[in-house]
Amino acid sequence: MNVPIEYFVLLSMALFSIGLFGILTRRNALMFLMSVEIMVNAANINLIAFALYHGNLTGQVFALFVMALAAAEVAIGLGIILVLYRNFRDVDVTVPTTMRW
Amino acid sequence: MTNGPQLRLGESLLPGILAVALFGVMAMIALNTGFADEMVGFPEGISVTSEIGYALFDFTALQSTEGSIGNTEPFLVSFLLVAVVLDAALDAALVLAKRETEGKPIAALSSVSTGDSASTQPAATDGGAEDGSSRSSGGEQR
Amino acid sequence: MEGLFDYAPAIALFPLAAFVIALAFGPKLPKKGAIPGIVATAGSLALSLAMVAAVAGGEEGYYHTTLFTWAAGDAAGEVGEGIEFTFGILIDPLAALMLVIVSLIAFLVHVFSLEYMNAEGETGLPRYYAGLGLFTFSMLAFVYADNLLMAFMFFELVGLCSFLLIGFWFRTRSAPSAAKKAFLVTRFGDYFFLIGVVAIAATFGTLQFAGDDSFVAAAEAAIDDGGQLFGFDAETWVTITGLLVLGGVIGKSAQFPLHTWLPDAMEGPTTVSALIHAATMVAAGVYLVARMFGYYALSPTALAIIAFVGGFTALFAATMGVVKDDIKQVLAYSTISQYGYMMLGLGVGGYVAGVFHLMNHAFFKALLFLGAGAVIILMHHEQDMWKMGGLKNKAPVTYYTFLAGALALAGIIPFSGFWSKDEILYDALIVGTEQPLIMAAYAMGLLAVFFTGFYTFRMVFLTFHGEPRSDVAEDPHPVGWAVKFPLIALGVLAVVAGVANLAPVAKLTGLEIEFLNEWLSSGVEGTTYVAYTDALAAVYDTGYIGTESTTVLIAAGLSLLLAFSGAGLAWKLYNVPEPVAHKERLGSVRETIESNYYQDEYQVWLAEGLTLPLARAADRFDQTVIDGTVNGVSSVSLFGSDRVKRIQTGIVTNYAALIVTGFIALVIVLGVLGGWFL
Amino acid sequence: MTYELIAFALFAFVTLASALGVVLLADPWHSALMLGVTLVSVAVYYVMLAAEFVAMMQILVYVGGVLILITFAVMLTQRDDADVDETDEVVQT
Repeated sequence: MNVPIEYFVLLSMALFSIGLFGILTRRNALMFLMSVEIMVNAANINLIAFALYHGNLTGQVFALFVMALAAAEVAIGLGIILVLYRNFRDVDVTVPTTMRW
Repeated sequence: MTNGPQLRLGESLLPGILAVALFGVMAMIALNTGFADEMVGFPEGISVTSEIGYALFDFTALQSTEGSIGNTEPFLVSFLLVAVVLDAALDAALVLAKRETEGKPIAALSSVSTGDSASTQPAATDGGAEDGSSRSSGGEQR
Repeated sequence: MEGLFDYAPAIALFPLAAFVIALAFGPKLPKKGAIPGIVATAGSLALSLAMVAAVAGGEEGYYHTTLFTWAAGDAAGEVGEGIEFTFGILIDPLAALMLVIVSLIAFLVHVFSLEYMNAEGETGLPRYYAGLGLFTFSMLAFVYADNLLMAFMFFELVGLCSFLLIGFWFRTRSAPSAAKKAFLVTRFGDYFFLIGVVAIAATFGTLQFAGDDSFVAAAEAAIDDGGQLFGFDAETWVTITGLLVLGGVIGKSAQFPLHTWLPDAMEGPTTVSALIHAATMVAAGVYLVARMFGYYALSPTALAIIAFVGGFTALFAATMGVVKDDIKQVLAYSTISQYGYMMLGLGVGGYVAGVFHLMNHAFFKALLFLGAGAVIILMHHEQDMWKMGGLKNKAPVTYYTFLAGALALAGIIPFSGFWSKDEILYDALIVGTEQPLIMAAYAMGLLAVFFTGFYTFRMVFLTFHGEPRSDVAEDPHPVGWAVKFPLIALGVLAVVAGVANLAPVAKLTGLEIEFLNEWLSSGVEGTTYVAYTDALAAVYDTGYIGTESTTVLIAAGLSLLLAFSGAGLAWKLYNVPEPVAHKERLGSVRETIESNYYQDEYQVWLAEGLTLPLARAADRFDQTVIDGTVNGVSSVSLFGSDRVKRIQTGIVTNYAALIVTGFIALVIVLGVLGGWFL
Repeated sequence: MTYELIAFALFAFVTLASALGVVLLADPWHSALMLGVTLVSVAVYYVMLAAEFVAMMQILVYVGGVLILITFAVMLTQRDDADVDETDEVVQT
């Protein structure tokens, strides 16, 4: 393996920050969902890179779990978005502000 | 909807500075961390996929004993938990997605509208229209 | 005999049961609760006598047990470790003696009340008898308390009961005020007592009166060690704590300057006065000093202060008694004076003398008060002595018993008061020959004998001799057996009680007739007369004028001479058919004395001029600074939260931005601290 | 400078660019498509990191499941007032 691990770490950080960027700047709930997926993938890259780095399969197994949970999360998130849409006729997260002061 | 892709830029990108800042901080930390040059890697001649399978199902006897890959922890319990969570997520998604008409669930997915489809009302969460009529608005059907 | 001790708790529980019965069923009972009270106190008396017998006949000569531990901790005191708060019973010769006195007086007072209260058709009698029962219960429990904390609790209960009983006629104007005054003044003293209890507990880790783990023994050990307690020499600290406890004693036993409540306490029924003066409330203070005498014996300073306060109070109160017109007032001041004697006696190390006088005084003062009650019945509730006169022939029983009490009070040989008072004065004299301060106390006590004789017989002559000076005095109300029986019983005691300790006779003739000495010599090791004598040997030197015999004779002769001259002066001035007031001869002094030396005035002035502004200032401080701070904090919080809540916009993006900001800050802080940015 | 490093650089460029596309594109539908590109390119790293099974799962679960769900949602919630009547918002599935 010739690619140094720092590169993977930096790549995953960049990916994570991009996902975060999406969450911070977008108002569409769907974009939230996608940004979260990007962030989860960034974490997965880290896990798998370090799995190889340490010669241990735990990271890979964990990555599988994360994937499964991400799938679950998307299912739930989708349900929430649909309810949101049904109630507000919109998927803009700034519209539902009933839980404010 | 066949218009070409457009970038969405402008004022709303301002909070994104935070994300950039976070990347900067984390990158500084990562670059200042001394990683060892070579990776340990996996030994030759074993199947990583089977090893994952053994780990997931606690087949400790089958896990290769030679090489350094054998020290993977067993994950059966986690695996089962994840299975349960997935199941729960499936149910939850169904519950969230379905609508109720006066306490009676109607099919979450249906291709025909069950009432008059000329609804102009936004639907309410608990099903039914706000005026109390028993129509399930033919709004968004799936 | 030893098995009898198992019934000791019942001594106090009988009156408590009477209290409950009187409170619950009083209105339905034939005598409104008197019968249960009489039965209960009679039971207590019988048991107390049994205790005396058990103490006298038992192997150990005392009974000490812990009934109930209600708090035990590992908190260590300055000396000793593991404070335990218990209820226990300690019956040694002193306690047994006091139990008999208290239950006897309480019994007789209950009997007397049958006529004094019931026959008068008073209302609220169940309340009265309930109060008496509770009063007796508290005092008896106080007497056999085996530790200072239990003593303190029942001490307070005694104070509460006196409040209830003094204010019995709460619809009058003066009685509630007097009750309140008694309560507050004694509470002022008890405040110091409480601090003293806490200090002793914190210092020695034990509050037991007797035994190896008593605070007395611990204090003695600490003084022998020569160590420091709370930054003081051990002896200084013992003095300080002793004086704090003494604060409660001064309040309860009506010593100067906290005596002012006692004359006012006359507003209660006369029977209650008898109980308060003779056996319970006031006696509690002196009894406490006797109880922890070993502790005071460790501190010459505390002893000297006790003696001096006692001597001063004796004279001070006696002079005030001279000019009073109300028969009960005269008796009240005599009580203060007599308790001054007891304090003097205890202060100069005359443990036996003090206890002896406590006993004799209980008898003759109860007699005098019940006699005064009888006179008041005779006079249809008239208390002014100038309206009496000539009752001698119309009420012979009352007269002769009252006379016996008066002779005892004045200290005329051979009545009981003479023996104890003379012993106190003798003890004071032999110490006084070596210590000028004690000599001054002795001189005051001696001078008080003259005034005592004078006011006692002024009272007797004005009440019983001469011609009747009012219509009711000519035709007095008859009294029944319920009045006569207690009077006779106490009269006999007042005459013969002196036999208990004929110290002067013993010293002159060498006969072994100091029974009280021997009685108090047994008991728990360290609390006996012998132990105290040993302890005192280090404190006081004693000297004699010439030989011991001449000193005894001089002391007795002096006090007898003064008593007789006082009585004689009263005879000359008032034993005439138509006595007149001779107050004018006192001149300018009269005003001062009649106003009780302006004691009340200056205490009121202290309260209004000093305490009230202080309290106002404290209140203002509390209202502005403390409350201001609290309100300020809350308003800052309110204002701040009103602003901060606007963060909660309900927009998810903002929350995410906040989280990220926080995370960045956290990473930076951790990174800088952990050197991740090197 | 090996081939692997070159490949890594290329795919890193693809991943980051498409990820940026996801967050920057105005139309959610386009974003979803870019997300697909991202996910597939991430799978490449897994292969490079000796995690073929995980890479396979990535393709199957993410691209095959999650991405489909997301596009599903995008289409369900698509609102274009100019084209679609509010009352007749039947979305072609």
